[in-house]
Amino acid sequence: MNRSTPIRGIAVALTAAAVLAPAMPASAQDIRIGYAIARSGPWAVGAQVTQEPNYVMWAEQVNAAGGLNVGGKKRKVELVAYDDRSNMETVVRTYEKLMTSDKVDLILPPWGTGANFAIMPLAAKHGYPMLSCTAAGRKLIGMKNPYFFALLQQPDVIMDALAEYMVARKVKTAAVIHVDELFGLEMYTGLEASMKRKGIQIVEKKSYPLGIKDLSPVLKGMQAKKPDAFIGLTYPPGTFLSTGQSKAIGFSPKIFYLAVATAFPVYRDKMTPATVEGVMGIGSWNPKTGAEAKAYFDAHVKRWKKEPDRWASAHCWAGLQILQAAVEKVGLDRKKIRDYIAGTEHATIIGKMRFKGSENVSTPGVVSQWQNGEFEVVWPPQRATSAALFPKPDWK
Amino acid sequence: MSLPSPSRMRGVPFALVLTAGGGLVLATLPWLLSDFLLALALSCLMFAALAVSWSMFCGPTNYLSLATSAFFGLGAYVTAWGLESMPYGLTVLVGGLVGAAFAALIGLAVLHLRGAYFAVITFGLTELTLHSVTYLEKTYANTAGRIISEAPENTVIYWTVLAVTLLAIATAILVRASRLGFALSGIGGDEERAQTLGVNTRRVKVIAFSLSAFFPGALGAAMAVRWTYIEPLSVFNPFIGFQTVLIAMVGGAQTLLGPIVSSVFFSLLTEFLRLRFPYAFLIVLGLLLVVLVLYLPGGLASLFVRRGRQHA
Amino acid sequence: MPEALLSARGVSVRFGGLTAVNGVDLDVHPGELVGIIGPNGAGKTTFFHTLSGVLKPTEGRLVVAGDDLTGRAPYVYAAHGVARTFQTPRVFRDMPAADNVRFALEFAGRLRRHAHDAFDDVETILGFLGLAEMAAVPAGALTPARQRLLEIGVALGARPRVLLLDEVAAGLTHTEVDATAQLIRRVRDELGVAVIWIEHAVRVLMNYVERVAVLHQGAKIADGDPRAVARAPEVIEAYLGEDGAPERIAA
Amino acid sequence: MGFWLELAASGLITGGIYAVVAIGLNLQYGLMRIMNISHGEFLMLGAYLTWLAHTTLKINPILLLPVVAIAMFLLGVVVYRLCFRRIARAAPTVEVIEARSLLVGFGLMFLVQNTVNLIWGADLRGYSFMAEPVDIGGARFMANRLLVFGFAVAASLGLLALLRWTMIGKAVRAMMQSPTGAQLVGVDTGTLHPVVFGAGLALAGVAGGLLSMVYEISPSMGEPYTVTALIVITLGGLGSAIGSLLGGFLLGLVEAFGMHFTNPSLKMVLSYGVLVAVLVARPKGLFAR
Repeated sequence: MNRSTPIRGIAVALTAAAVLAPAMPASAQDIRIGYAIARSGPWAVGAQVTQEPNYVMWAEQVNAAGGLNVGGKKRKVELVAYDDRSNMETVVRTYEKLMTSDKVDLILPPWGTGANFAIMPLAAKHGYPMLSCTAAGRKLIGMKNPYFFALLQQPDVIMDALAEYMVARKVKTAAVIHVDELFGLEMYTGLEASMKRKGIQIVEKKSYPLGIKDLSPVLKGMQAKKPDAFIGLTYPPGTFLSTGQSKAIGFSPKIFYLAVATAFPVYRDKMTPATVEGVMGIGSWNPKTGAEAKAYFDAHVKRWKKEPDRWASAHCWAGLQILQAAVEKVGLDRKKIRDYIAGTEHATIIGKMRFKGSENVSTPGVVSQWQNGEFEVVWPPQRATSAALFPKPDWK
Repeated sequence: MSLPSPSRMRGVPFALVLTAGGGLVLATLPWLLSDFLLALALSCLMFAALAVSWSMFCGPTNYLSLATSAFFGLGAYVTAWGLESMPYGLTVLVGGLVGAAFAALIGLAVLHLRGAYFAVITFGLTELTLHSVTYLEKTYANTAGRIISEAPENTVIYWTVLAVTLLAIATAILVRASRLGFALSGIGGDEERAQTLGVNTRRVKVIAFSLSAFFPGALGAAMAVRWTYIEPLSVFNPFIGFQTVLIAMVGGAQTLLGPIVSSVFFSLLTEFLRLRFPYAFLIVLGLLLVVLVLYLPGGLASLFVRRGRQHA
Repeated sequence: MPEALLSARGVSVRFGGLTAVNGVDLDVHPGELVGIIGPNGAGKTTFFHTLSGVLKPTEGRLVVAGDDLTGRAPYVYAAHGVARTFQTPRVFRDMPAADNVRFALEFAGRLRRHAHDAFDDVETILGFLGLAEMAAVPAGALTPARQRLLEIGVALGARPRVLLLDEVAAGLTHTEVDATAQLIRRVRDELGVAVIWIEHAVRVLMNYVERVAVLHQGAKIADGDPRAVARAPEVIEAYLGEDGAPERIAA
Repeated sequence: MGFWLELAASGLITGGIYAVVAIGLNLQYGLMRIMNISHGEFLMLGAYLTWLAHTTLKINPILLLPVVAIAMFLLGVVVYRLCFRRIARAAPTVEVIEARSLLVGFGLMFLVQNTVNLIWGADLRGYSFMAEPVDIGGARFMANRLLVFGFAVAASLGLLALLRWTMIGKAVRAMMQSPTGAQLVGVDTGTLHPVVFGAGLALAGVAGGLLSMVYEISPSMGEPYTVTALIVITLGGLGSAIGSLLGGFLLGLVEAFGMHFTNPSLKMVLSYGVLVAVLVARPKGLFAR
């Protein structure tokens, strides 16, 4: 097997570090950055696509460049990383260890909204800034935790962008499905409000639980209503399922939009580029959005032999960029880092970014679309990397 | 539970005193341990209480219940729903009572099933509860999870869980000595025979099942505050139930000490392996489990309890 | 005659299309020692199951000590003083012999005291059966014959008013059978309980019981004095189908 | 095809998928009382083998299924030898076999899932195969789903025939009713057990291979399938070859019609509701004799 997979790559890199560690004790000069993330269990699917490969690659790049510049001195980064086994109690316990026993200098966040919620009180109590790239929801923002920063666009912002695009295309009706999870509910609430404002009619709305294996009756019902747009506020299984089954029944409205995992390269690979041609979804970037993005993309492909996803991966990278800039600017005083993050406009791979409270208020909602095997940004126009295919071509 | 008969009461006062003494020692841990070690102790206590209460019913009767997660999750939701209007201690009590009441309800419906069918139906009921709560929350509260904003201190959580654990152990000691426990082992031996000897087996089973469900309910309510965000998938996580069964059976569900030793053993071992070998640790754990079951079929308890077997 | 302690009226049991017990009437009075015999498949054990509540009769009524218990659970029968043994001993294998007896004493047995109870505690019962030495041995580790005795001990622990014995002599040697029969008589004499005793080995039974009922193809074909029953032509005919029947009846 | 017919067809096809997931476990649990809770993990392994061979060697996945079956069968024999033989021999009662095999199953679950995780990573994987719609009487279904459905029916009927009419089937059924009795009449349980266990694993592997055509795969995909399999075989009745097919159909139909008459959010509530209701009313499953 000549396949370098992230887990294995990370395993080799970190095991080597662990084995060497006793012989060569981490220099007191190293900056220790801790995190717990899912390497096993159901959360690992997302965590190992979007998050941990970026953490590891970032640390490698920083160290290859001699380390982080703290007060004029280059200091290397040492990652203190644990598996959280996709278990909430383990997440909390591990961050307690990182913050109070290991006394790491900084932390990186765990994967997912729930786990980020769970460690927010710890972050505030022990004063560790969190730059979270896989946590979305107004409820998180509403906690008003001074140490918490959400890098992803919020659901209502994402939905507003979609609504604007629909208005621009004079789309009048939409059928919606959403997953019964916090994400799906918040997205739907945002969508409903946006649609109302823009005068777009939701002709049918259905929700479904995780673990569904057949959506064709639902999709058929929607097909019969002939909506202009189909909007699926889905998690990965629903994203794959509704694509395949819509294709099977020939449900191909002018706009076909899906949420989580649409931006994953595996979505294109599993469904084939021809099939996903014209499918829209949440995105933020792609290698064409800028030189920095291209460099990141190439480095990721080189390091992990796979492409990063076109949504949260870049947000994750942006978070690491912000952290790096903060440390190099104000040193390792975490209060100062927090203030720096909160008060500065940051230059990142996905553009300028500024926080208001916990919210990233700079990155707009983005609509992307698969075209010829690339997830092109098609809305808003000033960020677009390609013109939108409208209406969506029939399934192939 | 009626009063134990004198002969079986032998050793009970000693065991209770030992439990109380151990409890006092453990109660000082918050002053001795770091936050992380305290959290680890908390996890040991939680699984000890879960495994002991599981064994309380399932040990003597040979039932295999996978409903622990359901009781735990309901308890957690009592906290999620009630913490704003109730003090923490009260939610723990109510959580336990809700767990017990739910167990009594489902016990009436499903305790006539045995073997794999009972295991599957208790699992099914847990999932049914999970998805019903999800559905109700979504439909009536338009939410998928709840936030606990005012969590008590870690030490308070620790002492609460310790109290629940001690209560579980004390209850297990008393049940084993009581007529209830005697009836349960008769049911485990031959249920119909126990009936012909005057045991209202249905009532006994429902009472014991319900009693044993108080503790996971209370623990769910006590532990929920550690997670800030309560969602059905994490508090009704079937792995809580699986792990409980695993710990209790590997320890030896027929014994009292087995599940306690096993929960400490497994919590510490898992944590050690997880921290020391961040990648392969679950593989090691899996191997270890297989080897343990194959070569120590009597459970960990068989290492320190030698059961004399005479033959006539 | 005083009112019957246990009374079965028109008891039938059907499994699907098969009628195992067909309209059987039986009255047993305090202190009576009644035998039930019948060829293989006559429905003896099935009928017995209905008497202890283990099986609900398809038709008919069961009255114990004046209370109609038809359709009630076995523990209700036990509470009314019906105690039984099973054909293959059903002791609690993991419990010591003493605990087996104690179990009966603590549940069914604690509801009643006999006027002059000779079987007050575990030690007496085990001693009576010659099992005193085995008190601490797990029941499953006893020999089959001892398990059979223990099974009787367990039933005694329930302090019965009616004792149902299901083939307690099966598989025993002649001497053991005689000893067991003596024992049963003593129980009856000392406690004044009614005993209903099923046996396939008819000869033994005939010598000890005062009354015998014969089941054939689920129906009762005779009921009365053993000697008279043994001569009844329908009984002989019923047994003719069986190997070695003549000598087994000719007691 | 009329609306109702189409809905029923859709439910039946999903039911066929459920049945495919269940057949292997039904063999192991129903016939041998080995509660192999790592069933879903072996299914996942079958899916990974198929995916790997297809994406690297570009072999038609259908042609790979027999290869996967043989590989998994051999693996099953080894796993049985190493893990379950001791349990089957040493355990005094069926309950003990169930309980201990459950624990060993947990161990295997950790082992297999995390080995795959370590080798191929936690990422979602997938490939496209037979993802074209097929027209049946005016209704359109995905070809790969129909393939799974066809396999479910064929495998169940094949198994039924095998158990009913062949010598090996008679031996297996004898073993199921009474292990010691079977030995007395000359059935060699020492050979039969590993074969049946291996066949169970082979069926799990083939099911995984088939599912990899329909759904995306990941190392953590197994557990939900184990659950589905357990539900289906308890609904149908343990050890009944046709029971798991009908159990799968029942589940698929209940979901399709239930979701139509209520709403899709209730899907999980419906399927577990059916399970609980059936078991309470018929404690041995719907099709048990």
